[in-house]
Amino acid sequence: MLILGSILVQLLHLALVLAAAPLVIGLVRWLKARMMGRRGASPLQPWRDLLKLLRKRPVLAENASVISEVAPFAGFAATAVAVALVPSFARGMLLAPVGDLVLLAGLLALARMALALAGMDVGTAFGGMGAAREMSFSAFAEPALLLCVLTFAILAGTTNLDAVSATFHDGALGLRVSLGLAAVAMLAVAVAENGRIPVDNPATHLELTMVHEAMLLEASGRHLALWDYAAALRLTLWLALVAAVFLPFGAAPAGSGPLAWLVGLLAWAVKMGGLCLMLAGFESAVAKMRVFRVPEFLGAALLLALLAAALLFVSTGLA
Amino acid sequence: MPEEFSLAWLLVLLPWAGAVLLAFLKGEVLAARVNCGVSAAGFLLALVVIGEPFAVQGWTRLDALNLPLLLVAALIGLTTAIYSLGAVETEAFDTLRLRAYHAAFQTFMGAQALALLADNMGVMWVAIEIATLASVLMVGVHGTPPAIEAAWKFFILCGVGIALALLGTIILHLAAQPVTGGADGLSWAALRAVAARCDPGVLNLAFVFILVGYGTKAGLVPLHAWLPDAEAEGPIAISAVLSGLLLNAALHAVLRVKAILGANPDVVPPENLLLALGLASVLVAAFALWRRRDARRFFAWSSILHMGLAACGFGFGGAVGNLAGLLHMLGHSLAKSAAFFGIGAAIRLRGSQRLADLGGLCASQPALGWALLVAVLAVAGLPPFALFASEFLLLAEAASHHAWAVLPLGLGLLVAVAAKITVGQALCLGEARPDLAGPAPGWTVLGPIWLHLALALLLGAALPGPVRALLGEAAGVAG
Amino acid sequence: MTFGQLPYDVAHLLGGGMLLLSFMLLYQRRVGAVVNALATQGALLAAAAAWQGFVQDAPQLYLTALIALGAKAVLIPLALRLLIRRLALARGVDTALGIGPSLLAGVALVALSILVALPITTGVAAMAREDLAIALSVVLLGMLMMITRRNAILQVVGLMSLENGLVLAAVGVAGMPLVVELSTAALVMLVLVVAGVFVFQIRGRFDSVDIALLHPHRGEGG
Amino acid sequence: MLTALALGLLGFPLLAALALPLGRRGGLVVHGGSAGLCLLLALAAGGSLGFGLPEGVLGLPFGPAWGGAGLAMDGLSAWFLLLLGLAGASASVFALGGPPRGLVAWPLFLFGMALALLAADSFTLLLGFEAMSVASWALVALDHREESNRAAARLYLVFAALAGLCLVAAFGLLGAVEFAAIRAVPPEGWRANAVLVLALLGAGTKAGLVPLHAWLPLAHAAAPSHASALMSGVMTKVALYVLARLLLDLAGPVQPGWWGLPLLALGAASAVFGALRANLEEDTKTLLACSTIEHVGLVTMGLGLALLFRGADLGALAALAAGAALLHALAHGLFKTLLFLVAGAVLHAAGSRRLDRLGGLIHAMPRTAVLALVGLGAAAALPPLSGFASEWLLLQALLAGWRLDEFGAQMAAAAALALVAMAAALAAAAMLRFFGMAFLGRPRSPRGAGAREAGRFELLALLLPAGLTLLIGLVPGAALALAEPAIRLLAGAAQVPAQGIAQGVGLAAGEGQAGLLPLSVALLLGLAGVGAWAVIRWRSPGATRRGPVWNCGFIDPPEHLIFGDPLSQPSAAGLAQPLRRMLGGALLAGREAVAMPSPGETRPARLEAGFADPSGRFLLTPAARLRDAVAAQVERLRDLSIRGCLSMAFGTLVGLLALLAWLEGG
Repeated sequence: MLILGSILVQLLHLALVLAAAPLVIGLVRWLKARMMGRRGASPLQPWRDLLKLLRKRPVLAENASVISEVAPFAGFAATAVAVALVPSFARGMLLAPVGDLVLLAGLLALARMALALAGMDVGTAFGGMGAAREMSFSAFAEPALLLCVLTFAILAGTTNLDAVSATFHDGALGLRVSLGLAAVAMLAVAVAENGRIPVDNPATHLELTMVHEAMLLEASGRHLALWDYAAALRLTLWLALVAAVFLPFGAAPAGSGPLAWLVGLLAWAVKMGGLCLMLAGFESAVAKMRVFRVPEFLGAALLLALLAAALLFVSTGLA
Repeated sequence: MPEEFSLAWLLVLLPWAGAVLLAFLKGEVLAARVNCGVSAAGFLLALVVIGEPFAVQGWTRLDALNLPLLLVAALIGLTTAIYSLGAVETEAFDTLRLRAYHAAFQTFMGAQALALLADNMGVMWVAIEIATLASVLMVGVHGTPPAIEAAWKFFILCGVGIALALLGTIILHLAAQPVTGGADGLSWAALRAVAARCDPGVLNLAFVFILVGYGTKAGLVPLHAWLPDAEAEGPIAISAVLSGLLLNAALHAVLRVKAILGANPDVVPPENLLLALGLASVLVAAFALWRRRDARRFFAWSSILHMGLAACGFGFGGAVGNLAGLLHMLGHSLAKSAAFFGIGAAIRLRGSQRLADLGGLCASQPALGWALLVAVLAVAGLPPFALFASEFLLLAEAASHHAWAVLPLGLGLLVAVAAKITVGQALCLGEARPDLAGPAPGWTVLGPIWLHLALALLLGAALPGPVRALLGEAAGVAG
Repeated sequence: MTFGQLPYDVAHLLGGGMLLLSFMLLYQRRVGAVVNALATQGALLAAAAAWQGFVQDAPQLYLTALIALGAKAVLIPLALRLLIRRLALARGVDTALGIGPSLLAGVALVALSILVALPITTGVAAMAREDLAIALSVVLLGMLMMITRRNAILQVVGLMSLENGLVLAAVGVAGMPLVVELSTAALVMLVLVVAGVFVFQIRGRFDSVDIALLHPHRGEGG
Repeated sequence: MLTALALGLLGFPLLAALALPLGRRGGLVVHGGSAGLCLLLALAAGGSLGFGLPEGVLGLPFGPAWGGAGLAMDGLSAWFLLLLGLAGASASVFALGGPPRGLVAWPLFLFGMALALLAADSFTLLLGFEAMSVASWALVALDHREESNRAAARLYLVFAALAGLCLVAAFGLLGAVEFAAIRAVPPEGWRANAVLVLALLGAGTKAGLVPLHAWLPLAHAAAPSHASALMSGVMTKVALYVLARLLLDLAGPVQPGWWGLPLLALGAASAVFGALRANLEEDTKTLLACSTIEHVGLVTMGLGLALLFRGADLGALAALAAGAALLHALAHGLFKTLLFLVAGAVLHAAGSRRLDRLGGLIHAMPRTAVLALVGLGAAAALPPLSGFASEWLLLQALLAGWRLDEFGAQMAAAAALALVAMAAALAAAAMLRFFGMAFLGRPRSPRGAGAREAGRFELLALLLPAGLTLLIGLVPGAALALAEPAIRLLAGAAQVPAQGIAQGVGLAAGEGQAGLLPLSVALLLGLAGVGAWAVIRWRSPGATRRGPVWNCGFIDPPEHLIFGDPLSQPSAAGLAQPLRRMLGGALLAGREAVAMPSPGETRPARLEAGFADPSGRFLLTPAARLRDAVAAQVERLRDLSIRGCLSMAFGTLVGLLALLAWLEGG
C-alpha cells in the first residue's frame, strides 16, 4: 500500500513538474514584463514555443557528429531524473531513498557536460566560448552548493533530500542564522546554475556576454526544444529544491493520503509562485555583471556557505 | 720472514714473481697476455683460499673481514688485466713504459693482497707503502706534465699520510707493550686480545694517527686532495684499481685498528671520528660533483663520496653499520671499476676526457652506452645493485640509531645521486656524435663491465645464504 | 727505570737535542744552515737509536743507528747540498709563515704534544712516555715546516725531520718488532722523494714540476 | 598461492631477459607475455579478495646481505595488485599495437610495482619501488634524442631518488625490517612524527602531491603512451599504497588524529592545483598527467580523513573514508589508463599530442571517441561512472567531517569539501576541453584530417578499462565488497562495524543515512532518455537536414585548407581563458598580454598567454641556486696547492689531537 502510494506520488510529481516547468519559465517572463511595465506574453507561451519547435525539422551543421543528436537527450534525461528526485507537493516518493543531494549535483553536472559537449561539437567559436565559461562558473558554484549541503547534513544528519526536507519540516530547528546564510548562498548558486541575471541573461544573444545561449546556437528543431525544456526543468528543479529545503511547510508527509497531497499541491504552487516573483523582482532590479565578475559573486556565496557551516560547528560543538 | 708458509703468501708472491717477469718481458701483446695470465692465476688462488680455514698463520691472517675484500681485489685485478689487454695498444706506451706499467701493476696487486692479509700491523703498513709506490709509478707512467703533477701530489700527500700511519702503528705497539711485554706486539689478533687492558689514552692517540694516515689513503675529506687527480691521470685501468682496491685496503686498515679500540670500553669511541670524516666526505664530494668538467675526475670524486659513505657505515658501528660499510666497500669496488671501464672506453674513442666532449653514447655506441649508463646508475646507488642495498642499510641504520645524521647523509646522497643522473644522462643519452663513431669496443671492455654489474646485482638483491653468513661474520670482526 | 737513572737521562738528552734541532730548523734563515741542522739531527737520531740498542740490549737497533747515521746524517744532506748547488737555488728561506710566528706555532705544538702524551700514558714506562712526547713534537714540527716553507728543499727537510721523529718514537718503544724493516721502508720513501726532486728538477714549490707548464693542468683546465 | 604468485613475478624479469635476444620480434612475446602475466596477477588478487587471502609470509630463498626477503599479500596489497593486473594488461595489449620499444624496461617496470605491492619487509618494498622508478625512467628516456625528454627523465629520476631516500629514512625510523616486527613495536613520540613527515615527502613525491609534483607532467608526457598510462594509473597508486601502508598500517593504530590534517591539506592542494593546471595545459598527455595530480590528491584526502576519523574513534566513518580512497584509487587507475591509452591512440592516428593540432577525430575514430567519453566522464565524476561513485563516497566522508570533535578539524573538512567540489568541477572542465579539442569540431592540421581509427590491439586495450569503469560505476558496492579486508586494515580493524559501506551493488554512507544506487540511476537515465526519444519521435518524426556551419562571421577559409580554417575554431589557449583569468593568475602565475598595433600599423594584434608552475619558481630554482652556491664554496678546496692540502691534513691532525687532549683533560 505504502509502496503503491509512493509510486503514485512519484508519478504525479513527475507529471506535475514536467507540465509546470515551461509554465515556471513563462511565469517569470510574464512577471518580469509586468514589472517593467510591459504586458508580456502569456505564461503558456513557452509551451507553445516547444510544440512549435517540435514541428520543425532540425538542421545540423555538415560536420556535426552524433554528439549533436544524442546530447539533447542525455541532457534532458539527466535533468529529468534530477527533477524527479526533488519532492514537490509530497515527501516519501518512490525515488526518495535515491534522492541524494550529492547525486543531484552529479546529475546536474552530467546535464551541463552534455550541453557543453553539444556546444563544442561543430567547432564554432561561440560554442567553445560558452562551454568554457559555463564549466568555469561551475568551479565556483559547485563548492558553494556542497557547502550548503554540508549545512543541511549537519542539521539533518544526512544528505538525503527527502530526509532533509522532513527534518526541516518536523524538527524544532527554529530560525538559525546559519540556515539564512545557507539560503542566500543557495539562491546565488541557483541563479548562476540557471544562467539568470546577473550571471547570464537568458534573453540575450549579445555575443560577448552570452554563456548558455552560446552553446545552443547550432541547435534547432526538436534538439532546441529539448534543450529549452531541460533548461525550464532545471529552473523548476532549483526553485523546488529551495522550496523543499527552506520552505518545507505544507508538503504532504510520507504515506499521507490524497487530501494532504492536495494541500501540499496548493502550498507548492504558492511557494513556487512566490519564488518566481522573487526571481522576477531580483532580475528586474539588478544588471547583468561582467563575465569575470561572476567568480566574485559565486565566491561570496561560497564564503557565506562556509560561514554558515562554521557557525554550525560552533553551535553544535558547544552543545 | 714468516714463521710458517701459508697459502696466503702465495697470493702475495705470485704477483710479485709476475712483476719481476714482466719487468723484463718485451713484446707488448705477450706482456699483456702474461699480465692477464698472472692475474687469472691470482684470482684462482683467491678462489682456492676460500676453502682455507680462518686462522692466523705467522704474519698473515685470513678471516671473514678480509676474505671478501681479497676476492673482490683478485677479481678486479683480473678484469682490469683483461681490460688492459684491449687498451694497451691505444694508450700509446713505449716498451719501457709498458714494462714499468705491467711490473708496477703486479707489484701493486701483490702488495694489495698483503695489505689485506697481514695480521701484523707493521707488515700491513709496509704493504700499503709498497702499493702506494707502485701506484705512484702507474699514475705517472705516461710522463706527461699532468700525469707527473698528479703522481707527485699523490706521492707527497700519501707519503706524509703513510708516515703518520707509521707513527700510529708505533703508538699502538706502545699501548700494548706494558701488557704484552713486546712479544707479538704488532699482531692484530694479539693487540685485540689485550686491548681491554691497554691504556685507553694511548689507544686514542694511536687511532688519531692511524685515521689521519690511512684516511689520507682512503681519500676521506679533508685528506682527499690527491685522489681526483691521481684517478684522472695515468692509464685508465689504473683508476679502476685505485678506486676499487687501494681505497679499500686503506679503509680496511683503519677498520682493523677501530676493531682493536672497540675491544676497550674506555676509549673515545673511534666510530665518532670516523663518522665525522665520513660525513664531511659525503657532503663535500656530493657538492663537488656538480662542478666537474672532467669525466674521470667526476668518478674520482664519486669514490670520495662512497668512501665517506662506507666510513659513515663503520662510524655507525655495530653489526648493522659495519655490514652496511662493508657491503658498500664491496659494491663500490665492483660498480666503480665497471664505470671506469666504460668511461675509459668512451674516452679512448673520443680522445678526450672532458665531459663536454663526450655524449650521446647510447646512440653512437649502443652496447657501450647502455653498459655505461647502467654502471653509472649502479654507482649512483639505484637498485637493484649492491650500493642500493648498502645505502638502504646505512640510511635505515642512521634513522633508527643516529637520527641526527639522517639529514646530512640524506642531503649528500640526494645531491650526489642528482649529479650522477645528470652526468650519466649527459654521457649516454642524446643525439649520436660522429666523433664517437669509432669501432665498437670488444668483449675486453663489455665483459668486465657486465661481469661486475652482475656481481653487484647478486650482492645487492640476491645474496646466497653462505655469503650472507660470511658478511655477517665480517661485520662482527670489524667490531 | 725511574727518574734520574742514567738510561733515561741519556735518552731524554738525545731526544731533547733532536727537538731543539727541530726548532733550529724552523729558526734558520739560510738553506745551508738548515741542511746542517738536519744532518746534526740525523746524527743525534743515530746516537739515540744506538743508545736504545744498548739499553734494551737489542742488537738490531745498532743497525738502525747505522742506517740513520749513513743516510740521514751524511748521504742525504750531501745530496741536498748538491741539489742546492746544481739548481742554484736562492740561499734564503722563503716562508709562508714568518720565522717568529712559526716558532710560536712550534711551541704551541710542543705544548699540545705534551698535553696529549703526558697525562694519558701514566701506565706506560716513563722512558717511552717522555720519548713519545718528544717524538710527537718532532713529527708535528716537521710537518709544520713542510707547510710553512715554500721552498722544495726545505719541504723535503721537513719531511725528513718528520721521519726522524718517527724513528725516534720507534726506537724508544721497548721491544718494538720490525724496527729495522719499518725504518728502512720509511727511508726508502724519503730517498724516493729526494730522487723525485732531483729528477724533476723542482725549483720552487713542491706542487709543480714546472709551474708555467702545469698550472693549466691542475684540476680541470677551463 | 604465494608461491605461485612469486613464480609469476619471476616471469617478468624472464621476459626482460628474453627481450634482447629476440630483437624486433620480441615485442609480441614481451608485451603479450606481460599482458598474460598481468591478467594472472589480477585473477590471483581478485580471487584472493573474493575467496580468502593467503596467510603468512613467503620467505624467498635469496635476499639482501642482512636477511631474507619476504612476500605476503593482505587486503591492501591485493587491492592494488588487482589494479596493477587490470591496468597492466590493458597497457601491454596496447603496446602490442605499437612498435616494439622499451622491451627490457617494460616487464621490469611491472615487476617493480608488483614486488613493491607484495613485499613483506621494507627492503623488498623499496627494492621494488626503486626498480619501478628506474625502469620507468628508462621508458621516459626512451626518446632520449629530444632534449626535453632528457630533461624530463632527469628531473623524474632525481625526484624518484628523493622519494626513495625519504622512504628509506622513514622505514629506518620504524626500526625493524619485517613488517610484522614493525607492527609489533609501533613508533612513538617524535619518531612517529618524523615518520609522518618522511612518508609524506617520500610517497608524496612519487605520487605527485603538490608541491613535489614538478616531475610528473613532464615525465608522463615524455614516456610512450602505454608507459605513461601505467605510470599515471598505477605507479602513483603504488606510492599511495606505500603511504597508506606506512601511516595507516605500520605506524600502528595509536597515532593521533591530527596526522590526517597534513594529508588532507596536501591532498586538497593537489586536487585543486592539478585540476586547474589540467585546464591550462595544451598537450594531451600533460593535461592528463595534471589531472592525475588532482586524483592522487583526492585519494590522499581519503586517507587523511580515515586517519582523522580513526583518531576520533569514528570507526564507521574511517571505513567510509578508507573505502572512498581505495575505490577512487582503483577507479582512477582504470580510467586514467584508459585516457592515456586514448591519448596514445590519438597520437598514433593524428600524429600530435598538441590540442591545437587535433580536432574532429570523432568522425575518423568513432569507437575511440566513445571509449574516451567513458573515461573522461569518469574523470569528470559524472554519474553513473566509477569516478562519481568514488567521489560520492569521498564527499560523504567529508560531509561527515563535522562529527570530528575539534573545531579545527571540522573547518578543515569543510574547506576540503569545498576544494573537492571545486576540483571536480575543474576536472569536468578540463576533460571537456580535452574531448572537445581532440574529438569535436573540425580538424586543425592536415595530419589530423587524415587520421584513421585505432588498430584492433589498441581498441581491445581501450575496451577493458572502459568496461571496468562502467562496471564499477554501476555496481560500486560489489567492487567495494572486494575491498573489505583492505578497508578493515586502513580503518583500524577493531572499530569497523559489521555492516560495511557496500550495500549490495550500491553504496551507503553515514550509517545508512544516505545511499547511492547507481544502477537505478542509470536505469532512470536510460528510461528518461528512451522515453524522451520515443515521445520526440512520435511528435517530431522529420529527419534532420544538414547545412553549412555558421562560421560566426569569419571569412571563408582559403582553398588549400580543405578542412576549414583552424583559426576560426576555439584554440586550446582560448578555452583556457576563463579559468586562467579566474584562478590561474593567483595559483599558476597565469598571464595574458595583448600586443595591440597602434593605429595605422599593419601588423596583427597578438595575444600572448601562458602560465608558470610555481613549484619551479619557489622550489626547483632556489634549490638549484643553493646547490650551486654551496658547490662553488666547496670548489675552493680544490684550488689549493700541495702545501695547502698538506695544511688541511695537518689541521685535521692537530684538531683531532686537540680534541683528544680536551676530551681527556676535561
